[in-house]
Parts: sequence; structure tokens; C-alpha cells
Amino acid sequence: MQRFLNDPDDIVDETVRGFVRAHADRVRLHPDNARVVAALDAPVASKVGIVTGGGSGHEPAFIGYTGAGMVDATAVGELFSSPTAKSFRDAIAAADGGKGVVVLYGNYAGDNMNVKMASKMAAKDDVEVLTVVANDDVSSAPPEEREKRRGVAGEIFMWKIGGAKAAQGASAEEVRAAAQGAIDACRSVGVGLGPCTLPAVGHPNFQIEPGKMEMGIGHHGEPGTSVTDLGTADEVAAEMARLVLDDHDLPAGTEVAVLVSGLGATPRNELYVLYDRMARAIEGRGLVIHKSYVGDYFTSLEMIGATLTVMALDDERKALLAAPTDCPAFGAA
Amino acid sequence: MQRFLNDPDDIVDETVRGFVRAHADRVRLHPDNARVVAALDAPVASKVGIVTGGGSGHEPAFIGYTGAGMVDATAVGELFSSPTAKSFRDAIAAADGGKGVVVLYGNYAGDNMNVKMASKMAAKDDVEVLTVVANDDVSSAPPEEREKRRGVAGEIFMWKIGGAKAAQGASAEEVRAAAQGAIDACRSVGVGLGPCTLPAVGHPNFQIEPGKMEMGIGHHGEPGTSVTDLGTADEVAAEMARLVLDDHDLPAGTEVAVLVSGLGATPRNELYVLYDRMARAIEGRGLVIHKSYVGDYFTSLEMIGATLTVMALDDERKALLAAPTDCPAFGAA
Amino acid sequence: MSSFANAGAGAIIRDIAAVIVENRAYLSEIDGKIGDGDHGVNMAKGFGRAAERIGDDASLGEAMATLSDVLMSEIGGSMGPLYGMFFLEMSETIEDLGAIDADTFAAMLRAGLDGVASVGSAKVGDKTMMDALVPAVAAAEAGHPDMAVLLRHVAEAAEAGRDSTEDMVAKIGRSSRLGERSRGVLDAGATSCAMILRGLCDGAAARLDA
Amino acid sequence: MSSFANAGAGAIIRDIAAVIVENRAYLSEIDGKIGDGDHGVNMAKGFGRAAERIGDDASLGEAMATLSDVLMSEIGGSMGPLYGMFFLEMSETIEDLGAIDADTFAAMLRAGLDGVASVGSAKVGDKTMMDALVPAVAAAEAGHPDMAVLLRHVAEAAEAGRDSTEDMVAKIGRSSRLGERSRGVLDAGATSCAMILRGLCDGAAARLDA
Ligand SMILES: Nc1ncnc2c1ncn2[C@@H]1O[C@H](COP(=O)(O)OP(=O)(O)O)[C@@H](O)[C@H]1O
Ligand SMILES: Nc1ncnc2c1ncn2[C@@H]1O[C@H](COP(=O)(O)OP(=O)(O)O)[C@@H](O)[C@H]1O
Ligand SMILES: [Mg+2]
Ligand SMILES: [Mg+2]
Ligand SMILES: [Mg+2]
Ligand SMILES: [Mg+2]
Repeated sequence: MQRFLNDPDDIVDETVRGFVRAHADRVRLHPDNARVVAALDAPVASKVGIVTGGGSGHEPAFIGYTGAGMVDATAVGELFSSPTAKSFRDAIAAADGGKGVVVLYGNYAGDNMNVKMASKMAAKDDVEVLTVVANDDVSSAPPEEREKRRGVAGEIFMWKIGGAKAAQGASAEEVRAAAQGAIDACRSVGVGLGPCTLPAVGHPNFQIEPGKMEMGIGHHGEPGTSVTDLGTADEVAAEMARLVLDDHDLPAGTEVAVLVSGLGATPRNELYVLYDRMARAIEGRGLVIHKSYVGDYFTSLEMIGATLTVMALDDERKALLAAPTDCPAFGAA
Repeated sequence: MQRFLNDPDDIVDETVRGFVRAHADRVRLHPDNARVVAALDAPVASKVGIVTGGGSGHEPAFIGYTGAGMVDATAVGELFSSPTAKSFRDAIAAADGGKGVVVLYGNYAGDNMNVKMASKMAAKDDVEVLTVVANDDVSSAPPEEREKRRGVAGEIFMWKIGGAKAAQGASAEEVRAAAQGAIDACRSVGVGLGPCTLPAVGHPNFQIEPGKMEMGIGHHGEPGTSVTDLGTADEVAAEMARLVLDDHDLPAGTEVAVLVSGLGATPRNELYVLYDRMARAIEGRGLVIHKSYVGDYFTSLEMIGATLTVMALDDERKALLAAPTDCPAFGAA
Repeated sequence: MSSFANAGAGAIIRDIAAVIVENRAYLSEIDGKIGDGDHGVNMAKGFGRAAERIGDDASLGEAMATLSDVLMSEIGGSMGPLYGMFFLEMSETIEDLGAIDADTFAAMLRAGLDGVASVGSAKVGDKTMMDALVPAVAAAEAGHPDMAVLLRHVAEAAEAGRDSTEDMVAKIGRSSRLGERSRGVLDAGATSCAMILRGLCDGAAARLDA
Repeated sequence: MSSFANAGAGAIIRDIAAVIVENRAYLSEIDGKIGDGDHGVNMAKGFGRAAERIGDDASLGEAMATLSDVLMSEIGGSMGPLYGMFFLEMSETIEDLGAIDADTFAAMLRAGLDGVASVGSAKVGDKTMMDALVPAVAAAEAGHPDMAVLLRHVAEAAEAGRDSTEDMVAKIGRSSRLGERSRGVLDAGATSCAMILRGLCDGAAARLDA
């Protein structure tokens, strides 16, 4: 393993420690829970608190989106493993400015259970908790079973929209509705060209043969919908766009935001090569690209691959997307 | 090769096309030269123009730093190969707002020659051109031969400081001096754990045996100063900090900016693990970390590895670092 | 009716932890085939940590409470809540008891099962730990005059349940959307669950007073 | 005094381009050992493109000008300026000439060398293309009554110069800071330069009028 590691068991604690140290101008560690990162100004009095959380190994997600205008407090799990209910609960408490908290997280068994337990605990603490579960990954279930779909990079848009709505002073229910609307407006797909390795395991989680690709792969290497010969960048990009847009089925003229994220080990220039073709496919359907993001926004350790997320916009979402943000992974550097 | 590719010969053109398409709110392509990217507002009348350029494969460098408050126009070369003199010249013309242009680039044979030729051409066009050559890589020559050292991620600080100074309305000579001061205040080192492959070549440029690391490696895989057993993240981080700080030799109490960049295929969380240890080493020397950047800021295709850059600050550099920027790789998302 | 003493039986949990830690790589490997490959890592971390905190004279109830606490507050993932609730409910059932007889053992397992069901909502046939746990509880509740035999039945039911997952198509969790591709591999959670129940039954059997 | 016609000799450059394109992988491989492994890629791209733009009846001077233009305005890197200036200066030396004799040939190479030196500043012994070029120019300037022999001397001097780089320690360019580690490998630029000069000399020799 050509990796920068100390004891593999310590990697999450070290990551969080390095993260809060590097971005001490924007975030801080929870005083009693080394697995909770809070925005420097959290909780903001009379603002709805935004909480997220998830397994580690997706950096800059989830912690990187903690900061003004986005997420108030983030619960951190082991690599590819949900944070504890306790961490979600501590994050909720850290985000609570007296106006309720909305937990915006991804649809995974562990996260569902831990958030549910944390919400019960928070209710005992008299904090109103609403939740939105991201399920933007089109490959993980058919459209009629959307509630089974995984949450992937669309979560970033959900946090941005929900965070900006909260920053405007909206109520918890309004924030929940805006975030729910954002994720409902998102569709994503991922493709994998190479696997990743959990350091404590020491060998790749799964295999992708050289010359093959796995379409519909999950953020933890969950198997995709098909393993085929690796096509050209144009072919892969066109197929990803097709999967997302067929599922999305937006009327021509709809404005969209586009996010292309590398999974960890894909050279950045190739993301632009993919984007170029995806954008043409999106515009080819009569959609109008309002804003695009290309980079490593939501990764899977050192997986080779990329994800495409398309969010349909309306006037409110456009305004919320443009609202100021200052978190380490998004916004002012 | 598990890569997203069409014809390898087209990768740079496709990258640039995707880039300007994705970030059309901030940059545009030069109308007559598909290898020059300009900030949307360039040239700004009565502002000194900032130009950079370099080989491709380092994305988001160089193009990603084109934008308000930073670089006005960027010349784009083939993978790992200097842009043409013509592209530098076109970038200079695109950046020229009538107050002169400062070209801030890295110390490589090709770039030196092409910038020199471009400057001569620009002189014929009656544009005043000053240059600053980045040479922040401590491993590439001993201190007494600093003029031989390569420019690496310290260039980002040079662009930021030079760009902010220009935005303040400074003269070309003032901008040059600020950028020169910034790069003089920078020291960098890189470590490689895995090689990268030029798509047109089809096999790795060089080899790093599993279990080994190459300290002092260059941004194109130029051999480092030593190949040793891969240590723990803490050991590697401490050694990188030692190399940078020994060379830098800053008085205790000096404030510094720190930039840790992945080389392309290093999981982001590991950069934070490295940062954590580096920061302790930096503070252990009595230095004060004012601001840190951790991410993929200056890559080498899919090389596994990381670089550390430390820039000494003074009041002016602190203010210029904090000045607003809006380029795709740095600043508002 | 035979029984075993609650006091001092905390060592059973330490023995179970040792088995889980030993099978760290194996459990991850199974999970890797149709899940994300971390089951052994997280289980070993949680059980290993808990074992260090279980004293020599801990009762079974106390040891279960300690394990539950570590899983829920330090491990997270799916196993934190699922096994966390499993051991929490079991520990609460027996915490005040001096000895555990066959009926209490069955009641304890039933409470554990209910705890798991309260957070997850998997059913037998979904290819989860439930496929090992549900038949084990049924075996316990079926009863047997000889508690040693009963304990053997419980462990064997869990193992048969585990084996039954091999030919199942996953209906819940990460692997559920694999469809037919999830067939042919044991479920990781069912495998760890069978190990736990085997350890519990063997540990209890070794301590039976009559 | 024998000579060859400028007119129509542009095909020599196309032949050289074919050799460079053929040696794309080889040149990159040498560069990869102590440089960044792109020498063959960029050279082949530039020479290949230029060849497509050189018509059947192009003169040598015109073909050199075309090649220079492609290298300088489309290829960049180090080779853009270095070979760009090399071919630019050579083409300017012969552009108005009907025939190229031994003296003109030497003058042409000298101008090319000066062009390279004006952008790079490498000296013999630095382990660069100069190690092939400088002795070749010296051989041309040394002269020989038989131009065919002279051309052979020039190509052989370039190849000997190329071979001499194997035992050199690089003093300029990417590989210069490798110190002793740069010894034992041919220099990529010297290798391509020897190929170019061999092609130029063989092409000229085949076209000699007497
Ligand atoms: N709702 C559920 N109820 C019971 N068991 C479940 C449920 N969801 C998942 N499991 C079990 O969890 C196991 C995977 O555990 P683990 O790998 O530790 O967690 P994760 O899936 O979060 O990575 C599966 O093999 C399955 O037995
Ligand atoms: N200043 C110089 N003068 C002459 N030749 C040089 C100089 N610098 C580098 N070279 C030649 O350039 C060759 C490398 O070319 P190439 O790989 O195409 O460019 P780069 O080094 O920019 O990747 C070296 O092998 C050397 O012969
Ligand atoms: Mg997991
Ligand atoms: Mg190069
Ligand atoms: Mg798992
Ligand atoms: Mg090279």
C-alpha cells in the first residue's frame, strides 16, 4: 500500500485533528467528542442548525462542508461507516441555536439507524430535529423505489441549499423543505475504474479488471449495475449523462447545476474532459447549465472514477446556490 | 491504463475546453489561441496584467488560478511541457491593460526559453513585460544555487500575492517585487509514493517500488534526492517539514502560510494526517501558522504523493493573501 | 433446572471478542464481496475495545452492557446500533439475575432480537444477521429438558441460519441492489452473529452448574 | 564542388519526421530515465504535424521553415524553442539558394547551432543535444574534398557525440540535479539530434549532383 499512514486504526482521528488544525479559522472540534466538527460560529442563535455526518474516507466530504452558510456541525464515522448515534446527537446539540436542527444525511443503513437513535435522544434534550435523507444515486434502485437509493454527491447541493436557507432565517420546516427539494431535484451516477483499499484491511475492497469499468458503482465500492469494457472518455461521459438525464426527465429549458467529482485518484484534467462531453449531452437535451463544479468534492479514498450530479434549479435554488459560503471545501479559500 | 481518455493527443485541448465551459462565469478562451485562458474581465484597464503558464497535467494548476484577483491570462502547454512562446505572447496581450504585464512562472528550461522569446515579441508589441521565476523546490539544488531550483506549489502563493498586489493598482515593478518577495519567502518539498503515466506514452514515467518512497521528487517525476523505505505518515511529514524548515531557517515568531497539496491520487484524508504532523513540526520551530491550505492544489496527473510549501509572511503578504479572489481553484466556489 | 451463574460469566464476552478479533480479516473479506469490506474491521475494533474494559469478575450482564456501550458510542456504522441494541436488551434482561436458566436464556435472546428489530427492520430471508438470530431464538424458545442440549441447538440453529444466507439474494443493506449477484456468498452479519451465538452457547454450557 | 538542389529537398525533412515518429517510444523512454518522459511524444507530434504540411515540391529551406513554425507555435516545451530556432536559422541561411554545397551546408549548420545557443545556453559536456550538434558542426566546418564523405563525417560526429552523453553527468535541464544518477543513460535530446543530423546528411548525400 503506497499510502501515508500511521496506525490504520488512528486514521480518522488524525484526519479530523489535521482538519480542524488546518482550518481553525472556520471550524473547531467539539470539546467532548473528537468525532464532531462544528463551524466556528455554531450554534448561531435563532438560526436553524444544519447537521450532517457520515463515514470517513470521502474527504472533503463530510467535514469539509462545515462552515458558515453551510453545515453547522458534522458527525464523523470510521472509514466508510456511519458515525455513532452519540456523535450525531452531539452534533445536533452543537448546532442547535434554539430554532431546531435539520439533519441532512445520506441513505445508508447505518446512518439511518444512528440518526434515528440520535433524534430520539435529542427529543429528550428538547431539540426539535427534522431530517432529510439524500437518495440521489440513480443506479442504486429503480425510480419507483427511490427511497432505497443511496445518497452520493448530491448531498453537497442539499447542504448548500439547506445551509443557505437556514442562514436566511427560515424555520426548521422551511429549511427541511428546501433541502428536501434540493435532493429531490438531484440525480447522480458514479463510474469506477479502480478500487480502493481500507488501510486496516490492507487489500482492495473489490476488483476492477484492467480495461474494464463499473458503471453505477457506489461511494464505498458497492457494485454497480454493469461491468463493461472501459470506453473512451466521451463514451463514458455520454453514458453517465444518459443515465442521469433519463432518470431525471427534465423539461427542456430547465436550468441545472452540474457537479463532476473525482473519486480520489482520477487526474483533475480528465474530469474536465468528462465534463466537456457531459455538458454537451446536458445541453443536447435542451437543459441550460447555470453553474458547474468540477473537482474532488466527494471521494472514496483512492478509488479511480468519477460521479456526475445534476440538480434542477428554480429561482429559489439559484439564489441559495449563489449565497455566500465559507467552508473549507466550498467557498472562499 | 484505467483512465478517462479519448485520443491521448487531444487531452489538453479537451481539458481546456471542458474547463472554460465549466467555469464560463469566470474565464474564457482566447479567441485565436485555444491554449490561452483569460479571466472574464481581462484585460482590466489600468491594472497590471498577471500572466502565468506551464505544462498541463498539474490541474487545477495552471488554468485553475485564472480569475479575478489572481491571474489574468494563462498559457497552456502540452502535458508536462512548456506552452509555446506564441501562447505566452498571446496571454501577455490578453492580460495587458496598458500598465504592463508581469509573467509569474516556474523555473523549467522550456518555460524559461518560451517566456524569454515571448517577452521579446511583446516588447515589439510595446508591452512592458517583467518576469518572476519561481524556484521554491528545496530538493532541486543546494541553497547557494537557488537559481537552479524548480518552481512548484509555491507558485500558487506567488500568483495570489502578485495578483492581489496588481488588483490594488500597484505598478508593474511593485507587482513584480511583491511576487518575487512571495516566492523568495517560499520553500517547498515533494515526496512521491507512486508514478504517473503520460497517456501518449502509456506506461509510467518512472517506477517507485512498493514499500519505497522518493523524497524530493519533482512535479513531473524528476528524480528526488533519495529513495528510501516508505515510513509512517508521521515520519514522512516530519522529514518533509525538516527539509523545508532547515532550508528556510526562519526566526522564531515568524508567521507562515502552509500549503499541503496532493499530487493527484493521494486520498484527501491522508493529506490531513500529514498536515497534522507537519503543523506540529512547524510550530515546534517557534513559527506561527497564520493560514493553511490542504487539498489538490498542484498535481502531477495521478502521481501518489504530496508537497509541502511554507511561505513566510509579513503584514503586506498577510493582507494580500486575505484579499478577495475568485478563480476556479481558489476562492469562491 | 440447570443454569449458570451470571457473576463472573463476563469472561464469555471476552472469549467472543477474541473470536471476532481472530476473524477480523475473514469477516471483512465476506463483506467485501457484496458490501464495503469493513465488517471485520469495525467489529474487531468494537469487541476488542470492549474486552479490554471487561474485568475478570464482571457478570455476563455487566459485560454485555459494556460491549453495548462501546458499540453504540464508539463504533457506529450499522453494527453499533444493531449489536448495540442486541447486547443492551440482553443485558437489561439479566442484569438483576443471579443465575441464568434455559427460560431466562431464551427470554434474553428474544429481548436481544427485539432490540435488533427495533432499529433495523430486516426479516428472515433478507440476507442479514437476522437469518442467524431468528432461528437461534426459535431454538431457544422451543426448549429442551437438558440445557446443554438446548444450548447446542441454539448455536447450531444460528450456524444453519448463517449457512442459509449463502443461497439468498440480499434484500436489505448495501448489497440489496445487487440482485442475483449477491447470491453465492455468506452474509457478513449473519456470519458474525453465528460466531457470537456459538460463543455465548459454548460459554454458557461450560459454566452449567448441573 | 558538388552540391544538392534546395528545390524538392523538403522531402528530407519528411523522412526525418518519419524517423522521429518511429522512435517516439524510444525517445520518451530515454527521457523517462532521467527526465520527464515526454521527449518522443512532443517531438513526434511536432515533426509529424510538420510533415503533413510539407508538400512534395517543397524546398529544404521551405520545409525547415514549416517545421520551425510548427515547433515554435504549436509544440512548445524545450524542443519548440531549441529545434524551432535550429531549423529557423538553417532555413534562413539557405532560403535564397538554388543549391547547397559543402560550405553552405556547414554555414547552415553553424547558423542552426547559434540559434540553439541563443535560447538555451548549454555547452558541450552538459549532456544535452549540444553534445551531438557541436561536434557535427565542427566536422562540417573541418571540410572534406568529397562532400559525400563530409556528410558521413557530420552524421558520425553527431552519433559519436550522442554516445558520449551516456557517460556524462547532466549539468542542465531537468536531469541536471540528479548528479551521478544521471550517468549511464543517453541524453534524449542528443539522441534525437543525432537522428535529425543523420537524416539530413543521408538525405543530402542521396541528392548530391556529382
Ligand atoms: N436493517 C438491518 N437489520 C439487520 N442486519 C442488517 C441490517 N442492515 C445491514 N445488516 C447487516 O449488516 C451487515 C453489514 O455490516 P457492516 O459491514 O458492519 O456495516 P455497513 O453495511 O454499514 O458497512 C450485513 O451483512 C447485514 O447482516
Ligand atoms: N538549455 C538547453 N540547451 C540545449 N538542449 C537542452 C537544454 N535544455 C534541455 N535540453 C535538451 O532537451 C532534452 C529534453 O527535451 P524534452 O524532454 O522534449 O523537454 P523537457 O525537458 O521540457 O521535458 C534534453 O535531453 C536535452 O538534450
Ligand atoms: Mg461500512
Ligand atoms: Mg516535458
Ligand atoms: Mg460493511
Ligand atoms: Mg522531457
